[in-house]
Amino acid sequence: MTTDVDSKAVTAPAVAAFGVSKRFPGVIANDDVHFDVRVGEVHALLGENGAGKTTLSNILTGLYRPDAGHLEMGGVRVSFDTPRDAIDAGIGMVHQHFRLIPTFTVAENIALGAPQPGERVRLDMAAVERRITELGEQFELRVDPRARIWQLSVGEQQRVEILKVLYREARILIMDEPTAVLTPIEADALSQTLTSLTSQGRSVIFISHKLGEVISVADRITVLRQGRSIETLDATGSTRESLATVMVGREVERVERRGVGALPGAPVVLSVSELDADGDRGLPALRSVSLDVRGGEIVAVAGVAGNGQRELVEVLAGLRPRTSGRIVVDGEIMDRADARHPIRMGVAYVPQDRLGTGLAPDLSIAENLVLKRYRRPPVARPPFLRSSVIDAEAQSLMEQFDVRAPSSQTPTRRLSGGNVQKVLLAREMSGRPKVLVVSTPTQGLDIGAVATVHQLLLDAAAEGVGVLLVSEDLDEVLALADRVVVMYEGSVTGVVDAADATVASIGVLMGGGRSEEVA
Amino acid sequence: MSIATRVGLRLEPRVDTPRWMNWAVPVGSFLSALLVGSLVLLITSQNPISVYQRILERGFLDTGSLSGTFISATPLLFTGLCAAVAFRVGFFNIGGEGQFYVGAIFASGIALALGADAQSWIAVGAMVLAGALGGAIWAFIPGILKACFRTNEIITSLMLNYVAGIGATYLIFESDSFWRELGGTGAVFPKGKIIPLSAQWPSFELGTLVVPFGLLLGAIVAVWLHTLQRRTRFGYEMRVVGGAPSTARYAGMRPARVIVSVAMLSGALAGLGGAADVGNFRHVLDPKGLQQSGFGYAGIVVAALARLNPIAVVFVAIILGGITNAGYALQGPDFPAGLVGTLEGLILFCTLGGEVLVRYRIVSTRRQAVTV
Amino acid sequence: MSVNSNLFVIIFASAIFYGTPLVFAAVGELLAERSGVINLGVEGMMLLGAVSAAMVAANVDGPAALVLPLALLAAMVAAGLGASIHAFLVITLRVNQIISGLALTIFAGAAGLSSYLANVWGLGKHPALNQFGRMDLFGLKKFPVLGPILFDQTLLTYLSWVLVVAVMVYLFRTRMGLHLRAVGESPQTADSVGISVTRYRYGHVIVGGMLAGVAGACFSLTIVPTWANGLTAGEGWIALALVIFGFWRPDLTLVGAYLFGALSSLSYTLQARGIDVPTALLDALPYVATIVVLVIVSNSRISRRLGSPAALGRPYEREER
Amino acid sequence: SSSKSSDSAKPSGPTKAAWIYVGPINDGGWTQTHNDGREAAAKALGDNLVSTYKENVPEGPETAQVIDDLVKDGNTVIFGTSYGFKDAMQAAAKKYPDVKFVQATGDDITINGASSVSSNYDEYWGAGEDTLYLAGVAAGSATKNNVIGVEAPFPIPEIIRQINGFALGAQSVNPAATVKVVWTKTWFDPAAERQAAESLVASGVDVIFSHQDSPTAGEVAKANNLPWVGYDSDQSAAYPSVWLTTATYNWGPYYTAKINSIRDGKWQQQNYYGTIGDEFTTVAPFGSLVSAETKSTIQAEQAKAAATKSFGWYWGLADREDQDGKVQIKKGQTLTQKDLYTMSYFVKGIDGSPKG
Ligand SMILES: Nc1ncnc2c1ncn2[C@@H]1O[C@H](COP(=O)(O)OP(=O)(O)OP(=O)(O)O)[C@@H](O)[C@H]1O
Ligand SMILES: Nc1ncnc2c1ncn2[C@@H]1O[C@H](COP(=O)(O)OP(=O)(O)OP(=O)(O)O)[C@@H](O)[C@H]1O
Ligand SMILES: [Mg+2]
Ligand SMILES: [Mg+2]
Repeated sequence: MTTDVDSKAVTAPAVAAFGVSKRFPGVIANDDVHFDVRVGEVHALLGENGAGKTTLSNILTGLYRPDAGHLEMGGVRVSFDTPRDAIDAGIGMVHQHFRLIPTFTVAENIALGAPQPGERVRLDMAAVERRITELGEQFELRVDPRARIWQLSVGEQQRVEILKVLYREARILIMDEPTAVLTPIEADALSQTLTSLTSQGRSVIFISHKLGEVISVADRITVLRQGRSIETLDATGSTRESLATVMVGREVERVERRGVGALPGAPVVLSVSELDADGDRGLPALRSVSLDVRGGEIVAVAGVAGNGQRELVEVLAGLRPRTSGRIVVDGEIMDRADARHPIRMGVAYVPQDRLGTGLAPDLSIAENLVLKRYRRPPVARPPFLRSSVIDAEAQSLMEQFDVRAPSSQTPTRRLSGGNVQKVLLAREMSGRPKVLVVSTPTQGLDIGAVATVHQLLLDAAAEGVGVLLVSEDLDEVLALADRVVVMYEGSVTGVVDAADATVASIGVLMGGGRSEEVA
Repeated sequence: MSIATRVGLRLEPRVDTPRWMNWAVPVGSFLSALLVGSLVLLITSQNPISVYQRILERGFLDTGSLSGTFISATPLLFTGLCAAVAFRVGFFNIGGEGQFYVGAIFASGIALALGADAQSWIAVGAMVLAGALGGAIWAFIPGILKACFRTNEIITSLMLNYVAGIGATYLIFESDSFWRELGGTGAVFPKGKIIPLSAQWPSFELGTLVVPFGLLLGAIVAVWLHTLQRRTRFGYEMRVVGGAPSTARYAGMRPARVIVSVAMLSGALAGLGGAADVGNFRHVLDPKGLQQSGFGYAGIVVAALARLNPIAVVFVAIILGGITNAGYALQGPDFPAGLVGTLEGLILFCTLGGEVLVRYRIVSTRRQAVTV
Repeated sequence: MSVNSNLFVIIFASAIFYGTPLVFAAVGELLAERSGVINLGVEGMMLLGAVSAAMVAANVDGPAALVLPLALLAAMVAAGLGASIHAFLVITLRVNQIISGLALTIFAGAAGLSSYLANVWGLGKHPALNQFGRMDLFGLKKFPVLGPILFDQTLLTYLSWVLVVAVMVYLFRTRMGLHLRAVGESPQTADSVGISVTRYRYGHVIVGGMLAGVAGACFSLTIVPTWANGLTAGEGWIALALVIFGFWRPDLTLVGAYLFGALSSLSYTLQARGIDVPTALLDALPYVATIVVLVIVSNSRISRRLGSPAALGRPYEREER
Repeated sequence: SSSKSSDSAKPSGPTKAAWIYVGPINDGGWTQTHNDGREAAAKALGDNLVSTYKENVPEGPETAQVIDDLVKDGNTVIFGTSYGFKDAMQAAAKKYPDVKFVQATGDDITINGASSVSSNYDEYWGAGEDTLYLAGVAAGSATKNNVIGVEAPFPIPEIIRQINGFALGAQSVNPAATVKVVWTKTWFDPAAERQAAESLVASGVDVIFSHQDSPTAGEVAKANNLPWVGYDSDQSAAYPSVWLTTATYNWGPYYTAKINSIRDGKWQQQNYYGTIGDEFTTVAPFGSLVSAETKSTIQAEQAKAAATKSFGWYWGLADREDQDGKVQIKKGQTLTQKDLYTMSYFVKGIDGSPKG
């Protein structure tokens, strides 16, 4: 393998795919994909949900075997039967869903499967830890090698993933949506890391849905659409618009907040005052949180993940007990910690973990659509369920919310991310809620799906529903919200009107600054 | 560098299962089990044809055979339903055995307590309820432990089988309990009191065929269970809780409550089997006989073969009952009893393996492997 | 020695003696479970091991030093074969692990293959000619109190200690052990770093089965010591409970095995001393105690950190979602 | 014993007879000895007998199915060898009047009279307590500290009377001997049987009597170098150094005679209780520990027993008190079979509860 850095253009591509195809039952995930990554470049893969980016990465790392086509590294044809082969060839991947073992330490995770010179049998943890510290210094990726993964923040976990790849001395790093779960600050740090990697002659394959980020980080961009490689472009000279068009194959409407907000005199549909609650580890996670949402208003809760947003929505959904405080929904006091109570009071909730918490993946779309209404007529004629009603409602909801699936009997497990989110929203809206609580509704969705989801939220607000939007994506927050509530370490550090807010001003509050400092 | 074409087989998940596979696969795997069985029989110098013929005759076709098969099938039907309903929600109740015993204890107890003067339908009805209650109570323990403390139900329900067995033995062998017959031959060998005639469950005669009330009851319960699972709110809750517990909580269901209810339902079914055992066949609490039979464990096999479908459990129980019944006809000086169990195990393995075909397609992978 | 200190010694020594097969079986199951595979076929595999060992012991003439290792080997091979059926069904064909394991016990169990083989081989008529007898290791038996407890045991017991230490080292001090734990916690992760999930699972399920075979051999070569139908009398199930009891750690599992060994003879010991306790309660004690301990264990704080391997019971397929 | 003649015709071809076993034929105990008896009968009867068996048959509804099958196969004599088969055997006797049903350890004729069962059904068993009395003599002579340990399955009259017989035998040569009883609560569980024997040894007994099927107690005896008495099977070859003797049953001759009588058209409904006199119950070969003196004592007693042509010559040798000191058997009294079948007390000198 080549290690020459100097002559990027001359040397053969670090890795290249020729006519790679891969089919899964019912879909062609990769269809005759061609692309090449030069030594020392950041090469972005762009495409809608399901375009085949992850599949292609998994082929490059030996997890999947292509049905057709082949790979070359440094101009030499290679074939990976197992991930081992790809690792040995110098390819490493940071997966979209981290491949880390929560109960293991950082060092154990990194040592996993990696050869240790001279130590075939014995596990020399001290040596591993030393090497991790070294690498951390070198690439500015510092983590405590002895910490357990579950104790780390998402950003730290990602550092571990990158260290894992570097520890194996990978020449080619594949990062599948590395920034999807990072805060802006962490995302910045990551792009620093990328720079230091490429400057050492490593190549990076970078997958993201965030077009601006792609343009700023990547050298070249390959766009995938429905499994096919459409085009490879230089990042310089590309714009969001041009990329989006290539990606989707048509112009994508950009959703803009109409800037109306709550109608004057609209009632407060959700009022939270002095709310305290504990987190999973038994420590206080919410401290005296107060906020109001009025009918027709979109209130965003912004903040770096882990500052109490999750606990807040869980308390509102009745999934977490509060230690003190008051919640009033449309004039009615919510006094029981029990998920049924808020549902009955008209609080709809779209959780962040869509398939794990929001849906029963093995049940059909139709059955999932009645998940919150199965107890009462017309869905139920106790003790029976009326399958005719369930199916008829499913048909009309799927039409109304543009859910694309083979039939209403398809298990939700088989749906794409965007359609999963649409099913969830369809169900929550069909309950005619007074309040809609949504948590990171567009995470991992492509621009088309994002637009649809945003439109649905706006539609809900237009119908007079009070929307509480929890998001880490400040652009999204600013585009949709009427007011922004910023949380830091479990407290509200400020409430600002979206019209007056900027990414910078909210950023300060997210870092723990007080609203006085902003003003 | 070398280029080689490797051809292999791979399992690929099915997108849709064609309807015909639902019956073709069980039948197919059963046939392949017979084939594997033939090999084993040939190795052990038996004639497969005559063995299978004998199974068919003695299990199903000869006059009276089916009646005998129904006797073996009845307890298997109940313990099969017990396992099927629990496994569906991921509650691995291995305790059908003990719940069966407790059902038998309760049912015989109530029959004895009501005495000879009770009206027959009251006595039988009371036994059904008592048996179900007994089983439900016994299954409540692993259920509540799992719901409250996340204690592994496989182990707790299994341990309770032993405890129930010891309890039943205590009642008859080691104490002067209410269940024990102390007079007559009871003074010679410990035995239970025979339940009064009025409490003995009827059997219905259709020509030469004798259908025990217990079997009918089991079939009715199976249909009821099917409806419960497919058509009711509770069935819906069971499916959600079984597949996605945190979604269930999110939707306002109470997973712990559902798990405990299903555990008790499952136990009640096994307990009903114990009641049928006493009411229809044994007419007495017989700890030794109960423990020899191992109906609870066999029920798990029935449920597995029926792919946890209550209606299918009825048929599988009858087929397995027939094989068990015919198994006794087969064994003897040149056909060791262990061979019967071995064949049953093989059938089970083949059927389990065959089920893979319902979920996966076998595709051949033909690809060019290039090695550097 | 006074009768009372004698009693103490006897209880502990017998706890170890009767706990030994449980140690083998439970540590074997532990290895399989650490790889993410539950095998409820322990009882069946033990019986396969027991019958094969008894066959060798009954039919091979020669010095004990030759016959006994051969018998152990036969036990391991037979039980290993049984385990590989389970492995094939659950790893390759992805059959439900609970059901497949039960099927294995039915297939190999007291009314199945083990009984058939014993019948064909005509076993069970005489005590094994070659047995693992008690061995005074390095003359340590003379050591007061601990000597007769620890060092008046059979070679199998000493081997079980070696096994426990070896598996401890293997699990927590070697690369393969780390990989094994990773496979049981997250096969996706293990696979992505080039660890062969399938190979680890097959390997450990089969080795686990082999150890169950040794456990069975403990019965037919030491405790009984001949073939008797269903001679393991449900100990295989206890071994399964011990794995949970021991938090999937060999050392704690050994403690559990000895505790169970002690409890199971308590009823006889008290009866023999004329102590009047309702024996039905005593008989139920080991089982009730197992439940109580499991409840305490599963409810305690530690179980969150030392809990079951996260992927336990779940089949793994690379291209499956 | 009561008897009733029946009028079955003499068969021309071979007789088809079947045995139903509760355990496997190689259980090393009860079932195995019955199967040995079956084989002995087959040998003795040659072409006149076609025999079969069913092993591992559960007691309950399954028993009836097995019998149905056997009758279908043309068997005309069926031996049930476990008490738990009795109800099914009696029911089958009513259902199949042309088939003879012969039930081991049955008690209905003894307790309820022959009229309580149909005439093609009868029962057989033997006075094992008598041979155990003789084994008790060996044990009583062997003990040095006068404590003999007994392990036995369940506290039921059959076993209680056998332990009583054993204890009286021991006391007949060693009045100071006491017998300590531990119940194993299992008919067959080798590991548990071994644990029970060990707990007896630990409590200080120096002779073991194991009223269990498996020979694991012999292992304990051997390890501790203590003399032991087994039950139902001769273990002298396996444990020559510690074996004393035991009671065994001669099923073979009984089965042969029974089938012959049926072939000859002389079926007699019997309530057979075999004795030392008709060599149904025998004392197993002695181990090397039994002294010549003890042997001759035993042989003398054996001759005395044979001469009585009945069972239980020893019960009335003295006033027999139970554990509470109540006289249960008066000196000179002879016990009936019914007395024996319902004996539920331990005689004095036994340490342990007859209630479990
Ligand atoms: N293991 C699998 N089994 C079946 N279908 C799969 C599997 N993996 C991917 N697919 C399908 O293949 C297509 C491509 O999926 P892939 O995950 O590669 O898309 P992607 O571009 O990474 O999308 P996203 O942006 O949502 O991550 C999709 O239709 C997906 O549903
Ligand atoms: N060409 C386009 N036409 C219509 N809408 C677009 C277009 N490009 C982007 N958008 C919309 O703009 C919003 C932000 O776009 P995008 O996801 O590309 O953000 P980004 O460039 O990654 O920036 P950030 O990471 O800050 O969100 C999304 O809602 C997306 O749908
Ligand atoms: Mg992807
Ligand atoms: Mg964006």
